[in-house]
Amino acid sequence: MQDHGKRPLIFPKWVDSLRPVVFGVASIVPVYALVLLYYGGSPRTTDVGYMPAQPVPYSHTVHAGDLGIDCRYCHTTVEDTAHAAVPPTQTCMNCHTGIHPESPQLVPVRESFSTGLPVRWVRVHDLPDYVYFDHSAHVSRGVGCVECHDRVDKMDTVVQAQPLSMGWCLDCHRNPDPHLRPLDEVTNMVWEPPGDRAELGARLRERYGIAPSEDCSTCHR
Amino acid sequence: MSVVGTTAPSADPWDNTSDDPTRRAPLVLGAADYASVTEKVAELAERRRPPRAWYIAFGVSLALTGLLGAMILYLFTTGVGVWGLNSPVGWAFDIINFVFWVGIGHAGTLISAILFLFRQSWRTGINRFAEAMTIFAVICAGLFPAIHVGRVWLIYWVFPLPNQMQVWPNFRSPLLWDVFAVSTYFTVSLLFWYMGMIPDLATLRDRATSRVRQRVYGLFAMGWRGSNRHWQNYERVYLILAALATPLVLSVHSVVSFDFAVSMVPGWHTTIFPPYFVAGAIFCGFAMVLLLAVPARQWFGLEALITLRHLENMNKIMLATGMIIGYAYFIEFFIAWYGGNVYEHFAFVNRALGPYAWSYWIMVTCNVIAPQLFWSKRIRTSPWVAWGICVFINVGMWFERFVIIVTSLSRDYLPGSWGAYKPTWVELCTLLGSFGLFFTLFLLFVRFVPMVAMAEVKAVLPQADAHASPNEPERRATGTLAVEKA
Amino acid sequence: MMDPSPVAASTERRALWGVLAEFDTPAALARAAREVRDLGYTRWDCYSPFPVHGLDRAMGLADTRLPWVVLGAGITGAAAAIGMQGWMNAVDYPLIISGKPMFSLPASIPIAFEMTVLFSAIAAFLAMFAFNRLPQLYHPTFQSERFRRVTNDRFFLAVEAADPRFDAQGTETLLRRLGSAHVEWLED
Amino acid sequence: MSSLDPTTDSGRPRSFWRSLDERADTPEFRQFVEREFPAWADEMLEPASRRRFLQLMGASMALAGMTACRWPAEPIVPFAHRPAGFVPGEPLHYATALELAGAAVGLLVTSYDGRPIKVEGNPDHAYGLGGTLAWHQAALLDLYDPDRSQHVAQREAGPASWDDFVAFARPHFDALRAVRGSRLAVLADASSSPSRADMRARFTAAFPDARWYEYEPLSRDNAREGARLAFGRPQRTHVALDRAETILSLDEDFLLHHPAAVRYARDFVLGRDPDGATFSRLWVVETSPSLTGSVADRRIAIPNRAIQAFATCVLAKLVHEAGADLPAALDGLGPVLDAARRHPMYGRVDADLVLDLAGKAGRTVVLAGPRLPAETHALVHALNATLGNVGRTVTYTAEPDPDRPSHAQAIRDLARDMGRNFVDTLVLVGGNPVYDAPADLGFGDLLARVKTSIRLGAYEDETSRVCTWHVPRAHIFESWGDARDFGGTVCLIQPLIEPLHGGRTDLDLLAQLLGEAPFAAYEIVRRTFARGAAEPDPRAWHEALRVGVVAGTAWPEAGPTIGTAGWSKRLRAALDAPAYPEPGSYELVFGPDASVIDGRFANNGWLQELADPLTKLTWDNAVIVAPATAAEMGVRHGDVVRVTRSGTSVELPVFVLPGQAPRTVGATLGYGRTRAGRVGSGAGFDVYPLRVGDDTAWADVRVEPTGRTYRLATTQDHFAIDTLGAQERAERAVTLVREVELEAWRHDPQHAMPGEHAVAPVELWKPHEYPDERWGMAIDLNACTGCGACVVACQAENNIPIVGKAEVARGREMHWIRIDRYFAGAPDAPEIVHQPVTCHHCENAPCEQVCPVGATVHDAEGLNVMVYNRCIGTRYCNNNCPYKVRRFNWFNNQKHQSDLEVMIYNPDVTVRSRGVMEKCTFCLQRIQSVRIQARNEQVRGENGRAAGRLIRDGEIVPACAQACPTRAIDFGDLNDPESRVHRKHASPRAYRMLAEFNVRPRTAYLARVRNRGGHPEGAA
Repeated sequence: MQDHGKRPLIFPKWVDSLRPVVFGVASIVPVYALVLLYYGGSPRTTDVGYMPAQPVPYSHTVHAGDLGIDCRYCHTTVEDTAHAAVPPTQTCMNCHTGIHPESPQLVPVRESFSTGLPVRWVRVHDLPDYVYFDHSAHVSRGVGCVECHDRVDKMDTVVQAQPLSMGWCLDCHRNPDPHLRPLDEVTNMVWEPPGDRAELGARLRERYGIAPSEDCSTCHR
Repeated sequence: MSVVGTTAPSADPWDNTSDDPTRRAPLVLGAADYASVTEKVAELAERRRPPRAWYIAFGVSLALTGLLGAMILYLFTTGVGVWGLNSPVGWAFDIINFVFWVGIGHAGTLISAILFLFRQSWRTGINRFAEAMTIFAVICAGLFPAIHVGRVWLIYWVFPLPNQMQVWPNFRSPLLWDVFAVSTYFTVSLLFWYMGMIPDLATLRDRATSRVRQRVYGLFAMGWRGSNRHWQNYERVYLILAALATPLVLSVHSVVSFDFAVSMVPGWHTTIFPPYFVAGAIFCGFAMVLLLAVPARQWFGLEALITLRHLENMNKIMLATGMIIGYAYFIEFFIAWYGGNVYEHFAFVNRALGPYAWSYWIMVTCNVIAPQLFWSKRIRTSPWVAWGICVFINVGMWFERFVIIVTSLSRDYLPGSWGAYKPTWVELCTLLGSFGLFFTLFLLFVRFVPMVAMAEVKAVLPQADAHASPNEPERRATGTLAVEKA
Repeated sequence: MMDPSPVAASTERRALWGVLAEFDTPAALARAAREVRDLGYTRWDCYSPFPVHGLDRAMGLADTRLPWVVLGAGITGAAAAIGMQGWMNAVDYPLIISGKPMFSLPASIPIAFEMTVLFSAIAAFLAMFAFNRLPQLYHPTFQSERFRRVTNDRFFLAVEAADPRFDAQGTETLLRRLGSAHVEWLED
Repeated sequence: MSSLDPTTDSGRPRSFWRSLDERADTPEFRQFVEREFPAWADEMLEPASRRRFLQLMGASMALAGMTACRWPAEPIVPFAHRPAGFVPGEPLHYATALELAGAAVGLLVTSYDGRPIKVEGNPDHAYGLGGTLAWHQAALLDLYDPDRSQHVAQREAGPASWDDFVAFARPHFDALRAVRGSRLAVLADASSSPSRADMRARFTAAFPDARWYEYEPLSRDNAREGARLAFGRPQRTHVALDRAETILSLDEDFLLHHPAAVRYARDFVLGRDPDGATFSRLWVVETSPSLTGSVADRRIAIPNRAIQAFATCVLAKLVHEAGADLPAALDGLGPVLDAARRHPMYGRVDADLVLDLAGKAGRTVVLAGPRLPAETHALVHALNATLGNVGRTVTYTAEPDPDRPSHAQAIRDLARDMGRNFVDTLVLVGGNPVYDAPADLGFGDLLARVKTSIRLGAYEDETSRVCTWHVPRAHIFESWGDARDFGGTVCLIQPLIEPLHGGRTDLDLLAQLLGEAPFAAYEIVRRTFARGAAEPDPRAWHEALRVGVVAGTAWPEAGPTIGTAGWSKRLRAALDAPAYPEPGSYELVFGPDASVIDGRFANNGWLQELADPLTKLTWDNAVIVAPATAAEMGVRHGDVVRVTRSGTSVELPVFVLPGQAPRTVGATLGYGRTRAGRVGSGAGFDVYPLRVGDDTAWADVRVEPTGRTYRLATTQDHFAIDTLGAQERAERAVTLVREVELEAWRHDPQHAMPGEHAVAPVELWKPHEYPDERWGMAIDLNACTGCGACVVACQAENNIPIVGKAEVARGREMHWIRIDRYFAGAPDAPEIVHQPVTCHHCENAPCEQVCPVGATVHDAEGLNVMVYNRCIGTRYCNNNCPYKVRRFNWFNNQKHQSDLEVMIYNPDVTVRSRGVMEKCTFCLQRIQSVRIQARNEQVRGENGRAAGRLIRDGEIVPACAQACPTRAIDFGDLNDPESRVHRKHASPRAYRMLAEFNVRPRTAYLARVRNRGGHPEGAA
């Protein structure tokens, strides 16, 4: 009989038992990468919670919360212009000439007041330069401060609470009702809707003639 | 297939180009049996050192690829302004090269798919590296649309990916169609190529002596063992892929032509574009295959597998498509005149007589006049002459895209905004570099992968017929894959 | 070397997988296949360097159902493409573009076509492996030295021990009778 | 993932973040970024997806360092004490004025958080009426020019301070005062400022023996002298172009180079309303094609020297053939007119012209340009008198400062004194005599020899270089001052910003020299305003500041009596002079440049890149040659030629332009500066060296080729066009730029329009509705003079970058609005048309469908919006735009800008990054601000806080429309049947360019109306 030489195996038998594992990994990895990209990359992950240190330990909790000072006392221009102007030092000193005149925390403020040099605050809600947001357009349509800035009256240091991403803006522009309130409640931090918010929102939308636009030109120029 | 030239069978044993319908010319020459085919092909991928020519060619190609990289780096860091573009000429070398390479990329799938469906068994000699060529050409092609955009780091916006902006691509844009067409074409070609290669990889695996080669080829062969139950599914899928790839080939270049046809630029807005582009693609695709085949068969001694008949058939196809192109050039002018649209009319007159007339006449000479030489069988069957003509054809086809894009853009509607275009050295180097990339990939391919489909060639050997018996000569030289009809 | 006896194989060796017979020509293989088929064997297979014409019939293989998978994938691709374009451009974020309709079929055809082809092709490719149980890096036949040539110039027929009508000696003699010069036994 | 989210775990990671934040902002880090990703460096600032990507990478601690790569933390810097009525982020407008060519135009300057960012015309100013020219718009750029001199300098000691200067000046001038200011001289630029006049009076009082000279390279002194000849006393001529039926302009470019150009352009167009009662016919007799010549109905091109003879012949023909009777006062002209009969020009005077002038007492106007000699001006006064225009279409006011010597004389006298070493101290207020004084004076060398020379100048230029002291001059928008307009009305000049580099005004300097300092410009202006009173009446003062003009300060109309004494003989003599230069030589005509005028704007990038209205040339000047003349010289477009005048020669490139008179060539001044700054130095060619002696208007020169060629950067016809293209261009021009004949129009407006009546195209689908507003634009080609003010206004408003000559030559200019210029008719007597082209905001915009990422789409009001931050830069949209109005950022055009330069940006408009497409937005930012304002009021109206309202017509004005001196551009809501733009779209003259492609453009053109009359020579 002729020889039936045996041939060394290239791959041992057990290799084939690895197939399920390999297939599993191969199918999961790309999915995982996509998910990682989407969530890891979204402003919800990267921007929310941005809380830079400010030159003055100004506490909204104290002023807006405990003392209940209306937003517009300091951010005077919010109803008429695009910008909700940060108040001049003057505004601080209106009260703080009398209250805590000696407080060491207020040193930068007093300096600014005397020297006339501004206090350099750090912008927290910082939109890209190609985005044009107009406060007056929203505030005078019954969109409350809380909707974007959250409970500032509970913030010792202001923190970005919302992603302020394009998608997030669109969500509201597509369905404004649950974000509307009567004009005189706009700056009210603790306002609770009487009854169903959406239904109230619908009525307010009628009343204020609100038709939010999804046009690019609304925010980008 | 048109039958032209002398029908007298030549005495030369290496000449299988006889057109005598009563005799079936063999597709594999020399005293070929299975083992010799395997030996001939596999040996190329196994030999220690490839011929010196390979090293020189590879060195040059690699250098050019480096040049390409440098140009792209410069482009990315500085801006599209490093090219000679302007308003009105917003596209030039970038899109010219794209269309050029996509065109090249058509012969491969065409040879493997369409000829397969038409049972042209002579494809077996050339389909493997025609397909390889396709893939490498599409890689080069895909490069250009990607780098031509102004903000390349945002190129992924052309894909419909969910994003925090909640915006989507604009599916009305021909450029987006391109994205889908080209990526689909690349994927399918790759699958087709790889699948066709599995049995041959198995061959290399079984012949391999070193452990590494065994393992590597073994992995890629995926445990192929020539089981007939496998062959059954394999052949069916191969048929299906061919059937899918055939319309795909036509669609891809049609879509590419939509980039122009769908626009309203005079000279672009033409209904004739899709068929005309497809014909052009096949034309220059085959030219490129021949460009590669002639040297390859000589350096690697593959005359027995890539025979004169293969070359001649390709030349015939080039002759035919070349005439389709010529017809298209003519009919464009006719329609421009007959259609009575003043802007279109000027666009074409301007092509032939305007500032870029030189490019137009280069195009006509290379694409319409040069292929006419293929009427002569002598030229069809002399490899290096044909090779020279193919060089012309590729040059001509590149200039065809130049003419279409640059002359049309430089003078559109408002004379006040007419312009001119002149390429910068960056563009020239980038074009050169893309050839470098192409040949680098191709040289690696011929070095490590069986460049002829062994299994398929064996199948067209006379002795491959299971019902082989001396008294049925008609069925000689035919295999399961091939039933050649005259 | 001595021809291994089946008894020995069953005891001191691993289980017998089957017998592997080598043929020189496709014709011989086809002939053998017809015989084996007619004898009613079920768990057996032919091996060849290239697809041998008519061997499917010779082996009596049923037609494959693979194309239906591809058809399904193709339809899915087309539907997905149309759906995606319609939803993204006309439903989720409609934008006025060139004054055209938000969704119109003609403009959606190219992408629909491409995705049909893409889905079908990928499905066909994967189905080929699935139906063939590939990749399978180990197979008993790989133990045979001669089997190397199955990817070169030799033709094989293997009958598995698992076949109900399998009988080591009988099958071997059968295969030898059918013209195989080399028959060997392979363990699992 | 959660590790990415700082909200999940507070405390430690946050401090960790902060530290990284700090690291991310260190200069080293930024340098690292610049070095590592030069391409992305700008992306760091222009927040693209980059930061998101890095944040994600933060998932791996290796790259955690980069997770702090937030775009640079932006500080908020509120006022310490916010001025009353100041609202951060809200633009304010201040009235001021800019003086050019000795007369002011009132302006309103927009200031944004204290930064002037935009200039508009002051609607309350009679000589501006809200319109401007390119120079007024561009003056703003000079304010932020980093090349402006930033400190006092002394020639030996180098940089010095104002105090150093004061320390030197006080004793120096006290000493001079002691010697009554002998050997002291002042050379000042022309100024109409009352305060300057007052200071000058005080100066001459304090230094009786001092000499005060005034010099401008381009002055209208010939007109002064002409009036002196005719009336015995300099008079200023005012014309009412809106009331004229025939206008004969003798080499007068009243649409561009005239102190009252803005107003005259407006009047001229008012007088050519095709639907109005009168429609004037403009005859222009000139040598080099001018803007005015380009809109003429009939144009006659003859050498400059022949124009006087021509005018004489006109008068002669009127008297001899048309029966016009010469006023008795002009009998002295009798012999001249008889002689004129035999003059060759007599035949050239077109019969139509005589018909148009004769028998229309008080309904015609004849003007003469500043290049023409005094006699011509006197003759023109005679013509107007003969035609009975005086007091009706032509009026006179007394010229201020009648006794001053002419500018040419002044500089000559000064040079003589300096040559004789009579001047030890020379104060130069503005100007740039070393560059632009008559070349034969060798002013530079003389000045260098003066012991003490004090230069007040905005730049350390050619002149400052050779002065012992240089004092930086405050920019007009940094200055207090005043100026008179062409009619004498005083305009107040108030600063919008503190001098950026501590510059001083001329008033400040003079006050210093007079020892009045620190008493400064502000007080001086108030003192002048008070007219002797101790304090100006506060109400009047504030009103004047608000409005910008001081009411009731216009000069009274004068009724001078004309005479012929002294000049009729000269006129007669002049008739014998040849009308053409002798063979072998050509008449070179010097002219002001449409961009840099006399060189004062040489360092202004906006103006350098603004195409010349006729040649479309940027960044250069050239010698203008008619095609026939070029053939005769054997030179081609772009060839460099040597132009020689009596030994001095200048080499400059040839620009072949139809319309230049035969045997003549033209060249503009103001180029070839050597010390203008980074922008202006080396741009173009200096032709002042050829401008010697007294004849500053023209000179006979020899022109020979050098064999070299030069690359001229034009924004149109970027390359020499072959005959095939030229034919096609001519054929297309008539369909793209439509014209109607006045006769045909008057006869039947409905069918006057040439060209096919477009068939309404079939709609394949239902077009989109635009129920609210449908913004649209109308451009009246009959009103457009092609001056280019809109181009610069748009550039200023929309942060459009300057790309430089090389890029323009490549065809990469960035202007959002361009003015296409086409020639029609014979090359020797061409008709010229101007057509502003900007984005048409097509409703079926071809650009939109081809964008793969939907970066350009329509909004609900049908605006074609370009979303920069979505654009990936495929350039497909521009390829597919039939109007080619899109512009691509080939490079990062902001890369190397200093903090000073970026201050000019309009914060309401995104600054485009590299690699994105941009185009006209119809000034979207202006639309938005108005809309938001209106909607706010509307909503609040419901709460009874303000009256609800909709947007009013004319409330939104794009920058181009606002700047246009002739109101050629209208913008508004096409849905509002009352809106101006809607009415214009409805006019029978309205047509849409390339409408046949059913792109449905929102911009309509109104056909230009031709009023050639008679049988025009060389009409198309």
